[in-house]
Amino acid sequence: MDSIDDVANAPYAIRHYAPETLKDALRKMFLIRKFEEGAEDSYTRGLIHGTMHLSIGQEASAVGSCMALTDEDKITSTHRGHGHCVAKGADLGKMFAEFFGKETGYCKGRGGSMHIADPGKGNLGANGIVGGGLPIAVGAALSAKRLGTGAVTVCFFGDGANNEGAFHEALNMAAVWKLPVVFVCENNKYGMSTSTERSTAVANIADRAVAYAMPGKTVDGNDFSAVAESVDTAVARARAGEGPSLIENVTYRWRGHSKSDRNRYRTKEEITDWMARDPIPRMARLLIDHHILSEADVDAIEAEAEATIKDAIAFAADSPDPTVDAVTRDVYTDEIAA
Amino acid sequence: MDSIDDVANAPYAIRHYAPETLKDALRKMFLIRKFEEGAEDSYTRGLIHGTMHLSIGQEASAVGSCMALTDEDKITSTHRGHGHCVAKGADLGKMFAEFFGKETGYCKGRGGSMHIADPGKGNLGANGIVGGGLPIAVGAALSAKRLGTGAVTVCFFGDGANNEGAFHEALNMAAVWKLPVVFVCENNKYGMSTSTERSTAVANIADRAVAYAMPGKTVDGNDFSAVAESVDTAVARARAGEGPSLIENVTYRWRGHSKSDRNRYRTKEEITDWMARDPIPRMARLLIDHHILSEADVDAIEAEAEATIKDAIAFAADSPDPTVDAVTRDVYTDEIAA
Amino acid sequence: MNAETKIESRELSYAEAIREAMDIALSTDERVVLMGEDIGVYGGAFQVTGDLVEKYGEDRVMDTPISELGGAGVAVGAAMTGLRPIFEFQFSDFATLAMEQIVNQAAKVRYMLGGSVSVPVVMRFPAGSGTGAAAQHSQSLEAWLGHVPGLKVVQPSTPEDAKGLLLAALEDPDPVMIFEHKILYKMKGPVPAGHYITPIGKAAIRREGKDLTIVGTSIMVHKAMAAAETLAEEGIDAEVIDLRSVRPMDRETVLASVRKTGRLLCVYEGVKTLGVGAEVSAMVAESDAFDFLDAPIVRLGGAECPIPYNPELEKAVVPQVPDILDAARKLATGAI
Amino acid sequence: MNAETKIESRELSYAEAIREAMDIALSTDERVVLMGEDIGVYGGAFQVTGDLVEKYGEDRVMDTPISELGGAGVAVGAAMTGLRPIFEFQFSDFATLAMEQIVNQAAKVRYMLGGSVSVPVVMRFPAGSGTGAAAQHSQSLEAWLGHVPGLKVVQPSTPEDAKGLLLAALEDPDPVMIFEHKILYKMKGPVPAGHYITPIGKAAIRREGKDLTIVGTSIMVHKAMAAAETLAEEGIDAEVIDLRSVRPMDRETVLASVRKTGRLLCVYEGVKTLGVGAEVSAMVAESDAFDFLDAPIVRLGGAECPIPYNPELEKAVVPQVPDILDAARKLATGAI
Ligand SMILES: Cc1ncc(C[n+]2csc(CCOP(=O)(O)OP(=O)(O)O)c2C)c(N)n1
Ligand SMILES: Cc1ncc(C[n+]2csc(CCOP(=O)(O)OP(=O)(O)O)c2C)c(N)n1
Ligand SMILES: [Mg+2]
Ligand SMILES: [Mg+2]
Repeated sequence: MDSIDDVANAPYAIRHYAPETLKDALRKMFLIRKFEEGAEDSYTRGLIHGTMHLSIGQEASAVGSCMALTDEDKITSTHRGHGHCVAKGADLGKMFAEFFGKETGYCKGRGGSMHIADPGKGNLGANGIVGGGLPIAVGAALSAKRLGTGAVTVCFFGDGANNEGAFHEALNMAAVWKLPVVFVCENNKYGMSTSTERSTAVANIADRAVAYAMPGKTVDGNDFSAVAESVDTAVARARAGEGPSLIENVTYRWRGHSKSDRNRYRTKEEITDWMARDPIPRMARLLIDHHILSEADVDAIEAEAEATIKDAIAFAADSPDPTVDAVTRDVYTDEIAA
Repeated sequence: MDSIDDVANAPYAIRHYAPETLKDALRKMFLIRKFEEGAEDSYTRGLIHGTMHLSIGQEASAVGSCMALTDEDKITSTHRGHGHCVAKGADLGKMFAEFFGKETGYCKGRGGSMHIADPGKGNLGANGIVGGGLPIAVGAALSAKRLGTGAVTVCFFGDGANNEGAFHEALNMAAVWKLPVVFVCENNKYGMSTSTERSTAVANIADRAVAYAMPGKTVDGNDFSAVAESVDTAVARARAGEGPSLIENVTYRWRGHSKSDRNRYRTKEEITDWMARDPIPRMARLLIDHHILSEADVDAIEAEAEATIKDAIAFAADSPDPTVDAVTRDVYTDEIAA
Repeated sequence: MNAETKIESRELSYAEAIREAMDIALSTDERVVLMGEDIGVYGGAFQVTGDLVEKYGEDRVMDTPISELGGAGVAVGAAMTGLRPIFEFQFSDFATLAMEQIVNQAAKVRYMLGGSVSVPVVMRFPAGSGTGAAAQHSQSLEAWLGHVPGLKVVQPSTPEDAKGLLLAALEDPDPVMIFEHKILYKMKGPVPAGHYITPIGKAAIRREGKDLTIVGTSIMVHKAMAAAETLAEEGIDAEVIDLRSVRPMDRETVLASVRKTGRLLCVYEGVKTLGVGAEVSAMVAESDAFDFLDAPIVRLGGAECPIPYNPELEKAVVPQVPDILDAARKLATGAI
Repeated sequence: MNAETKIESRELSYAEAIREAMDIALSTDERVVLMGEDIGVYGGAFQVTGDLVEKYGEDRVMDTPISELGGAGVAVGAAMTGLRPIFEFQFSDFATLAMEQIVNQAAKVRYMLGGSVSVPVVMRFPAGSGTGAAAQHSQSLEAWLGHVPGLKVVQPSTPEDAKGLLLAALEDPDPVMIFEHKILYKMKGPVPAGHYITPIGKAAIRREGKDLTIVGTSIMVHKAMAAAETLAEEGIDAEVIDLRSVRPMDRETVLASVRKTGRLLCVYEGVKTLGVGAEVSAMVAESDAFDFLDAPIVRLGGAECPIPYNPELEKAVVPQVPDILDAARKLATGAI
């Protein structure tokens, strides 16, 4: 029997998702890639102020980790958060508008890349503080448990964040209180320039799950299906009231940490190696091999993503700047004289 | 062959220490007990202001953990630090004087019970902040390594402290940099009223050593010999440049957390049970059984400890108060007009 | 303290008043949870939560592990998603561990997100010296949080306000930080029964006077009142203002008083330099009330040193009634 | 800036001047180590450490894990036991994670221990807005640390001072906190070669004048100087003081100037309420210089909001030259 057509032995993603769902996942991966490329290009063209952290190469982790989530479920994200935001269903125009500092952006131009959030879709926000989202995710899970909403929180963070005290405190509390949260560590090997070997005392970050008596799993983070399988399992566990898990998606960022990166801490070979493990063609190949999409379908999805991003950028570029007079608006819910 | 006289099978302490050393260890254990009782009594008599945290019941952990240390080696201690201080060779008069807020005290009356330190003997100080000493201990170990002093640091902390972010960050850095530090967790089952079961996601705190790829060991903290064996091994490892270890001394505090404790979180039986496992008679028995001391010797050591404490209290009581005029002295090394 | 406007009023301690506020909140709003170290069966380090856990259970009165950063962050996340947490720091000094979540998250989330989320978290900080607990357990750090836009920061000085400000904080959609003075926990005073609110951002005139204005915060209000009694006997008529709210600060009440008296003394326990009184002084000095000033603005704040252990030293480093008397006399008689 | 007293002086950027100070320290004192996130091969987030790791190796220029509390605490412990660490926060905002070790330990250890130990640690805080990094990467928190006895807190505004204050900090036996402004890193200015010291606790008069005193901190000194040029053309002669040191604060220099000019404007980037200018104002208002004041004391500080992302908003929330001009004109002409 042709193993590709042996559904029982097919990868998890093929067995578990409807074709439309898989197609949408691929679409989101393309959207992330194109978003990041569009951001980079806009930066080069001087349309973006400040800094940005691109997640090119990490698309499978973002999208795969959100497969089991509805709009009621929450995520907390990081400084490298565009992918998570797209995966959780954000509007690309509002994302770009925020990036461009516009009034029409998700944060009305007040937050920028590091603070894009979409509470309506359950995205509690990127975070400029490494590890800042971890306790917040636990808080969201506490709300879900107390209010009985059934919602699960997926908490994204990087390998670097796993050495923050906040990681330890958050995982411990989540475990003690058996809260519905899934900790997803995107281990892209470096926190800025510092490799996990030079900063983290364990071989796999998932090994630290032992310290919180929760399941821990290290996953090929560029394999959409593997990510989805692990996180889905953890989400199901959380939803069933069995408590938190720690999933480590091993992946790689193709670009520098941010625009100030001279890339002195890793070799060209390492980067090229990882680029060869691009999660997007891999996902496309999976869907083609399993007759879910044709090559032409994939090309069409990519082209459509490209067009969406183009439109989003145009929307953002054409949007008005916030008015300076209102700069202290939204500090408080009810305006006060401070 | 009488197993008691079979030196090869004798407990570690008997095999490894000279009789005088063992006698001194027992003496220190008695001194700690009498110090704490004297402190309690002084408190009741209104001689002590503020709060205090007594370590009655934990004497084997304090003394056993310092056996391999010289005055060059450092310790960092906690709010429950009298025992560590005595174990590291402090002057009892100066300790009581500090407790009484006197100018002759270790801190000239500025620190009190929670800040007693004796840098000359390598005691970097008690600490009012739970977990506060952990990074400091790592810093002391870093100094030793960089300056090549060969010194080791023993870092005491409680079970409660192991849930602070500082614990995680400190152990990780010590491991990554292979520093000469031994983390000694005194697990007395409760952080204030909160049991480890209700606050700590793992069964044994030493299990968390896995998260830092360092040796971890859970020890009967009321067994002097077991404590000494484990910590001595860890100290030797540290001194040999092989990096940190985590030792968990399981013990119990007989008294309430502090004077404000209504003792509602544990049963009378539990307390009585643990009192039956008193580390001091156990140590005395060990030395008697191995013909190192006679019963009379033990009584004499106890009586001597009692006398020492009496003298120390008298010294403290007779000492002058600090002068109020000099209250801002010692904020800075060189006096400045702030 | 307008007790006459309230239906019923009993004598309660400051701690009891706070507990009553939490009790009301827990019983009327399911979203309210208490979080903190040893606030359950232990009743809190200062017995403020007392036996509430017996009434509401461990799910509503939650003992946290000793994890201030994480605990505060959990409260922030919970507040963003539907709960109304009241987070107790065991001592305000331990807020040093949680400044990240308080300042970078709680205070800024709403603004950074363009107003799409509010963070209705209440945090309680037992503060101040006088317990013999020395430098790491006696600080008054309200000035730090008063410096942070996005937060509201209050310092109740009476049982009535302790209850009313906590209930106000719970109705506030934004993060409110309450600095409680440990030495006040046992102080008794009239407290209206039932639900009422002490508005955040309003100072209270505790005593009217015409010769000088004393602005006090927290426990210093009581010391200022005691001093004012003595001053009155000496023919000096002091107006005593209880600042109550550090952020927002009640500019109008303070300025109106200074316009009337022409003399200002600020008394606060926090370290003098960059303490709350610095802002009170600067606020007046830049206002139109400046023109009414007949003398320099005097500040009595904490000494420029950590809080020492020895009880005499401990007293010496924060303003006491004789210090206030001394400063007020000089100020009123033109000796400054 | 008394360059004439120095043997040799080159143009260096503020970042280069700091690096040179660290280079001198590393080469002359074995006890000196640099610690921080990505200060090694990356050269620091703002390229301040640059290539020092190549010269001194990873044992002296240590990349820490992303662990601000622990890292700062390691520096404190190392300083207590013989090293002279210079700890770099990647952004001053992350000090919120390390306040425990800075405030409860570094600042208080010496006092709590009755003087038996000193803590000669230096910490560097890249601070301020202007980089488009928004609310969690743009704060000016020097007022917090200025409120803490036991610390010394400085804000160099020039390359010369950036070097001189760092070298002074290294010779200081106590903890010194240096707030560097990110936007100044690329600013060039004359820097004497070799070892010299800029004394901690001394303000600098950057421009003498008789009509009003402008006390500025950090980058605001440059904006004040620019404003003073324009004012001079209009016949208003401003004295510009660079405060340099928040703790201890140079009372005498400020008071002497106010006694001369009778008018005071404080300009600082931190949030206005309870920012450094509050202390400057209060210090003057309680001094004998009060009697010399001809007008209210004006403060220009950061707006009461987090730093926004959009560049126009970002500029709007901190004082700019036109704001200074406007305030100075009103103050000098009696319109305030
Ligand atoms: C508390 C804190 N420390 C340091 C930084 C600066 N910083 C931003 S991202 C980053 C690296 C984070 O590494 P990791 O968590 O692995 O995420 P990645 O960038 O690799 O996605 C650092 C050090 C920060 N933003 N917050
Ligand atoms: C950061 C901090 N949080 C809370 C406290 C209050 N506190 C003092 S001791 C203590 C319990 C500590 O438990 P553990 O570490 O197990 O030590 P033990 O008292 O049992 O010896 C607590 C909560 C503190 N001093 N510091
Ligand atoms: Mg990473
Ligand atoms: Mg304990």
